[in-house]
Amino acid sequence: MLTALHIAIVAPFIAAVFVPFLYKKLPKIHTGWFVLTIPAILFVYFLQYLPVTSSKQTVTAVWDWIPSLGIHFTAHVDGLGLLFALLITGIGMLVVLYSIYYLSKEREALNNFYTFLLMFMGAMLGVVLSDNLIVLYTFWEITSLSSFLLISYWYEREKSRYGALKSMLITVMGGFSMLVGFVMLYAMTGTFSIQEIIASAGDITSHDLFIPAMLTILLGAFTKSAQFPFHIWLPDAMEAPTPVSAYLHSATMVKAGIYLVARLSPVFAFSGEWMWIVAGFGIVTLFWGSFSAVQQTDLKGILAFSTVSQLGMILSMLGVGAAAIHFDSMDDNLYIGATTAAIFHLINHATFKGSLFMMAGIVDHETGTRDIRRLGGLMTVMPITFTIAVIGSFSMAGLPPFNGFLSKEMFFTAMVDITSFQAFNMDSFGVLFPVVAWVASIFTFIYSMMLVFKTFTGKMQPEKLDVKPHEAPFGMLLSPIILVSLVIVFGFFPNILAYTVIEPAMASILPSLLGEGEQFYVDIYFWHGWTIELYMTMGVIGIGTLLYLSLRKWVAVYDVFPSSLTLNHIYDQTVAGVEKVSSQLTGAYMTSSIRHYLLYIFSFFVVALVFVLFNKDAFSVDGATAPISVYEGVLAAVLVTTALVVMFTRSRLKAIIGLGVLGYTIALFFVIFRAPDLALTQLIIETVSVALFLLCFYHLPQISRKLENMRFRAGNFIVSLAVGLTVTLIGISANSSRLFESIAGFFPEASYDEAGGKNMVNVILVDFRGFDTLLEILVLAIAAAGIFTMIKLRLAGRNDL
Amino acid sequence: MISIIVLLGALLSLVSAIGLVRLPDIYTRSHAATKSATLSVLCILFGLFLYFALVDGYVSARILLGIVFVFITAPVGGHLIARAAYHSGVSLWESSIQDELHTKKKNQHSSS
Amino acid sequence: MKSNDVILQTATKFVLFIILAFSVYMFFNGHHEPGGGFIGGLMTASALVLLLLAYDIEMVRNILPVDFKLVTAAGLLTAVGTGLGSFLFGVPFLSQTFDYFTFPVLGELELATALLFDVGVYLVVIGVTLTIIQTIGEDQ
Amino acid sequence: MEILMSILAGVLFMAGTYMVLSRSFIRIIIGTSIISHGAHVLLLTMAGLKTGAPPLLGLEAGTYSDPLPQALILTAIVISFGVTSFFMVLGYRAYKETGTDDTDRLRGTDSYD
Amino acid sequence: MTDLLLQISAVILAVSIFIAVYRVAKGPSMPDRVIALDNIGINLISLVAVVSLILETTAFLEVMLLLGILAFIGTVAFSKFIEKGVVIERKRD
Amino acid sequence: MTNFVILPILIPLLTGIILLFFPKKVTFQKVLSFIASVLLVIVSVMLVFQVHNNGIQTLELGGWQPPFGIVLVADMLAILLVSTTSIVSLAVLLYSFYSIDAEREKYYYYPFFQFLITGVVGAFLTGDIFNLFVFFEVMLIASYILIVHGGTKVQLRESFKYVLVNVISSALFVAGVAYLYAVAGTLNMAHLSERIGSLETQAPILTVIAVLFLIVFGLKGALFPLYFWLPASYAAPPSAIAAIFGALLTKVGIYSIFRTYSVVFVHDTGYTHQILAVLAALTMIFGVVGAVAHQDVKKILVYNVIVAVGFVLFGVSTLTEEGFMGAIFYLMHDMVIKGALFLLIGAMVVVAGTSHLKDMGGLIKHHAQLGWMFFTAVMALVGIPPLSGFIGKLLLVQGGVSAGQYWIVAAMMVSSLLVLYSMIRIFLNGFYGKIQLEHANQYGSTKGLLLPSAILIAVSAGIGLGAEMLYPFVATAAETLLHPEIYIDAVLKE
Repeated sequence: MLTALHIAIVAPFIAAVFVPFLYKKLPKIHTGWFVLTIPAILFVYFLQYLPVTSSKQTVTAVWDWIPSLGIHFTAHVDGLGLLFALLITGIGMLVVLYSIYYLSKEREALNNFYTFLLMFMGAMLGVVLSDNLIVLYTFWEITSLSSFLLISYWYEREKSRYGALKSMLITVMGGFSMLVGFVMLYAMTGTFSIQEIIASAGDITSHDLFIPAMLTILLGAFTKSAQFPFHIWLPDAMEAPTPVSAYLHSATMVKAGIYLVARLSPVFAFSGEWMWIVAGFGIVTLFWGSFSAVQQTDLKGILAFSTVSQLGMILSMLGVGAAAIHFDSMDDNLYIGATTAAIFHLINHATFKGSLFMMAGIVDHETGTRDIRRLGGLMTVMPITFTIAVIGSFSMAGLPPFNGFLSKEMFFTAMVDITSFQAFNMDSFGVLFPVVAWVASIFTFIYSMMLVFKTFTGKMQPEKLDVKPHEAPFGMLLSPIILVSLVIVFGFFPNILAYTVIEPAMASILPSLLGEGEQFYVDIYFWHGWTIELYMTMGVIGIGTLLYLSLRKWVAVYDVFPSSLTLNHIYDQTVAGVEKVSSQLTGAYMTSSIRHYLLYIFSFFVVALVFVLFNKDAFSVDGATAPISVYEGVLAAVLVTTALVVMFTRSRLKAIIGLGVLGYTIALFFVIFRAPDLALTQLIIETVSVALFLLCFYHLPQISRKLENMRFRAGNFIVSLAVGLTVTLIGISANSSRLFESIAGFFPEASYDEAGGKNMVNVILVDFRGFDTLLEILVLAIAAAGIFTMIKLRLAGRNDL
Repeated sequence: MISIIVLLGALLSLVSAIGLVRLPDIYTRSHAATKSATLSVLCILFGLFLYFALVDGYVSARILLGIVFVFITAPVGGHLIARAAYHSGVSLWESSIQDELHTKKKNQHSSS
Repeated sequence: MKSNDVILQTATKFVLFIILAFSVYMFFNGHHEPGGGFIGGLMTASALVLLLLAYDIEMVRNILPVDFKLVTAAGLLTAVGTGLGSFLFGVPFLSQTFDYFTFPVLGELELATALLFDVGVYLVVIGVTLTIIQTIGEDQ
Repeated sequence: MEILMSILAGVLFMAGTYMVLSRSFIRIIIGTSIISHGAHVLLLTMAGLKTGAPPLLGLEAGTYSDPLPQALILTAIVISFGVTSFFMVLGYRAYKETGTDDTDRLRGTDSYD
Repeated sequence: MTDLLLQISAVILAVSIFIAVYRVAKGPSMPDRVIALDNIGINLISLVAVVSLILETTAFLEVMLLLGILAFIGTVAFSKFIEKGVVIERKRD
Repeated sequence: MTNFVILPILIPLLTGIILLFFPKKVTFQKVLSFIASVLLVIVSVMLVFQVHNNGIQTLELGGWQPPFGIVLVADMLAILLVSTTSIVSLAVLLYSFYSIDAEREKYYYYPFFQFLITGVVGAFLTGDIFNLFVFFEVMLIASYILIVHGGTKVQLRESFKYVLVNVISSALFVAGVAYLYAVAGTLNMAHLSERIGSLETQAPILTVIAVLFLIVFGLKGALFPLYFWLPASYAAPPSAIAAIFGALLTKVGIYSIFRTYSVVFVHDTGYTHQILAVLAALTMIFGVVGAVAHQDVKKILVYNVIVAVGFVLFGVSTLTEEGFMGAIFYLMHDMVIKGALFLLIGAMVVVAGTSHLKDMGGLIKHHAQLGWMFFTAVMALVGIPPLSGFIGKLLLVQGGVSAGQYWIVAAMMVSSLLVLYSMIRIFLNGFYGKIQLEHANQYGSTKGLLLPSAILIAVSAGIGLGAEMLYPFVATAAETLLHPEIYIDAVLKE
């Protein structure tokens, strides 16, 4: 049944249809204002579900799409889904607001922009609110598409197209892989419904397809969430307009992968592979992202790598959090905290990263550049922007009193705790987690500081800027201001989120821990006491500050990596390589020479058939055969001789005459084999054909001897001999195994009695199989008309399109 | 009886075939091929006609028609080929004594 | 080089009638003896080819001012048309029927719809062969 | 006899294939014609040879040869006639238009850049 | 006896055809080949007749007649081709 | 009505014949072909429902019972493909009205077109293997002429190769029929199925014949390694013709493999179908490699035709219900979307004045509709839900997984990705990118060229979104193929 929930999900799509009309009909009003209403309404609509999920209820509405295949458009609202839905609509609202000031209605093709954006929004809602894997996949791919379109929004720019293609290839690759994983899940459980799969999760862990399904699905999640080594598309995606970067590439789309991991945790999390892979990829990504961010000079580049790193962090927490499932209940469950931290940080990241992106956009918009080497000293001209940057960056760096500090602390706790987990070698190798996490946090601190201080402090360099910088209009500042306010609010009052959003979301991720009527209790507070986490944070700040100040001295470290080994380079090489290898391969066999093609075809014919013939032991020589008279033998010799003459002659006329003789001899065989009608037809047709040959080939030159050298002819001869042999061998074998009587016995009786003719062949032709004859004369007629056309109609020299 | 007529025809055809191989130039070969071969086929067709007429009592107009047809066309065919050969410039056997057409044509040529 | 074809043309006139008569015979007898629409049609066509060989295209065109493409189409239409009748009678497409009728002069004869179908075949074969040969002949 | 005819069909296929693989139009077209002959001979052979009188009821024989393959071959012959004549004219036109009867010169320009 | 003679005749005819094929292959001139072809056609008529006798059937009478017709047409076509280079003439002048 | 089944063959046939009489009356030709095409759509859709309600429809031509006469069999697979064909052909016909030049129209373009449809539809409907050969020939001779229609140099060059390969494959077809007749003694497919199905002993020779038929149909259907003739010859003729070729012709070969490998050659499936699966996988890989290799838009698309062949035949080789359904869905999808893409590419080449990617760019600026339609069609081709390609692909993956063919599933996904790459490159370089100024003044018009593709894209979306409505039909079709008894009983009525 179609419900309001479904309508809410598809509402953005419906709205997207009207955007071009609005853009055309009302050019005076910025189209964004109309678009803004959609996320606003949806945000309010989804807020209504908060009480529902807080009381641990879920809402499910089914609308059949292809029920026969188990594909239902099942909208399912639970804690996790709602959290994402609110993020999507909430941030969406702010982003649209921001874009109204960011994109000029005079210069930009707003109809395209908002259509794609709304498509994306709807798709994203679909991803997080669908219970059916296939529907989820549908929306998943649409997010990839709309992301592609948004990245390549300025389609005349080479880099936009490059980035768009890259993101599409990588994310769609993941999508395809994920689809295979979903199908494997279906093969194991017989359903596409996530809830039902979770219910039967216990039964499938030992299935052969369990690990393949997990790996393929994770590939989808990792590509979407820009995990190492698939993160390379995200920095290039920054070619998109900044509102898009803020929305898709930091707050929502990239989190779809995290959503998927969280959503499917109940299915897979019991296995050690899951834990190691998810946590391992996460932690590596965390490190690599933060490490790479430091060398960036583009503001959005820094933010992109930072996003990569932060996503890795969330993922590693989700992976580590899987440890909790190994305990039956929540009591004394040390590992629940990791999941809590993951969700909390997910929200925090959306707030501070969104604001930072918008900040970067403002800087870009007002100064004309995002290059930190050209920026500096903007603090005085753009004080509000500076404030936004400070709050966002400090939160990202994990400094108190912002929300980032809280989740960073919880992250450290989780990483330290996991070393005590007594399974899957976590207690030995697990020690790497806190170490890497700590190192990565130092780099996080460094680039966060770079964001603020390189841009806003130091000396202003107006000569490097194309325009005179000034503070942005208020409308543009409004969205980031709201976001940084949230950073502060969540920092001081984290438990606003804890009860309303985090607890229900955890119930979705770790359902097995909850007994009947139980619920999670999450309480986030500032002061933990003098714990190891606090020392770690202090270490981060101390060493981070030192390193930041001495940045110039050690930045050469980055040059140690040869540029040919970077992942980007590998991607470029792969794409270019695929094209090159394809060209070479295709060029090698598609020679456009018909002779080559025929050689391939005949060779395949011979090899395949002879192989099968002997492999299946099908060759046999027995079965009844008719006697041979002497004169028949002589005629056979005539046939063979003529064939050889035709083969090897170089005279055109000789070949044609030879063909005639061949045809006549065959007609004689038809006589010997009691086929008068055939003989008659063959004779006339042969004669007419020969006449036609003469007519057509009067003008052609003689067959030249020079053209075909010995090797050429020897090769041809071997192939043709093989073809002839194959035909003969199969013929003999087929003759030897006549398994069934022919249906011929019917015709002698039926011909005269039922069809009124004594010439059975003719009766078959005009009556039993008259349809064949009808078509056969059709072929003749088409051929004649075709010949007529070919001779008369000449559009020579015309270039056909 | 009939088989002997047929055999005779076959032998004639062999003769004409041998002539086709052994004779020195196109014009003599043409002679062998058309004249004796025509005779051979007439023999055999006649044998066939007799066979059906005597054994089955079946008088076939088609065989007679065939005989007549071959009788008419064989000389025409022979003529055409020989003429074509001549006009396309195939030389006579060196031992030929006369070439009247050649002289005639030459005369025509010089007069015109 | 000019040459006269008197012998050929004379022989042709004579032979042509034999061939045509024979082809008509083969066509009508096709249901019982070797022959039929194809062979009959092809023989008629070869008779016309002989005419083309002995004379020239314009000459034949004057004798037979027919567009052979239309003959082809007409033949096809005839053949399909025999099938269309089956729609009227509610029997499967291309159902043939035959019966024996007594005619005043000719006596009892068998008439089959198959013959009509064969007429179509006959026409198509003639049309096709001559279309092809004429078209190519004209192009040279 | 069937074995002999299978071999003959093989020979026809061989000859046809060899000619099809050469480079001049006319040989190729003759080649296809020969291959079709081979297929027709094969079809007749595969139906069983000399199993009775010609399939004419007027002959009133006891057994008749299988008429069905004969009808099929007849159809196939006529079709291959149509196709071959078309192919011939195609070769003729291609020669007139491109000025060559060598398939190697018919490669055309296929670029892979 | 009859059958043996017929078989012998058939063999002889077949051999004749073979010889004619040799001539077709050998040439040397085109008209030689055409004559040989004409000869093959005529021998074919004979052979069909003999085969009819061997099989004791009247089914092939049409074939013989047709062969005669076609051999004639073929010969005409070839000779025109050799002589004039074209098979079908356009308007003569 | 007794003769309902033959109507889809008869309508184009009769139309073509009538049009032969009036080659120069172009308007009349257009009107009549249009009416015929619309009629064909109506009749075939009606037949779909008739088959759905009353089971397999057969027509014993001439009233002769099978296996002695020819029988037309409209089972669900056949009639679904006929319906799709009719829709595609209608769209292509509409496109022809605006794109085929007047001289071509005067030289039997429309009759040839109708005859081609006759051949295609007939090949789908016939239940007799020799009749299938004859329909193939009808289709082929019409296609030969359409490729060379107009007689430009490139057309002559490529059609020579095309004809040659197909003539040889026709001869092999006859040889295959010969062998099959020797072994099984019959031509009717249901009868063959019954006979071969009743075999108790091993019949290795049948396996050889099965492979021979695979080669024969593979040549028509562009299976690896037999597709070499295809790329150049499909790129040579005008777009409308290329569209009908790309959409329909290879499908007939595929259909024949589908039919014979599900109904006739079922005695040794472990062997024959594994061969088919491997060849299918190689076909998709090599096809997409070819597509990636080219920069010419027509060539890129033509190679994508080959990829689809691999997909469908892989489904056939799985011998599972999902695989079969996937193959059928994908087959229908591919007919529609390939038709649309060929038409769109045709329009694109018209407006860009070139078919080489390097020479075009920024077309979306002036031809936004064309661009977005192309984008949508590409997405459908790649199998992005909810467009039509998805449902087939999903089922194919399911079939592959349940048949345990994981590597081939992986190959399928890789080639899908490369298909996306090859096609999106056209979008990025042709529609996006810098406007190529030197062509700006000669931008052509897309008048009348977009509607046909729009229809096809709508159909594609319909197949995807309305898959549930289509499902019972496809399921019936797959059911029939999995259980040849149904087919046999319907035809032989025993």
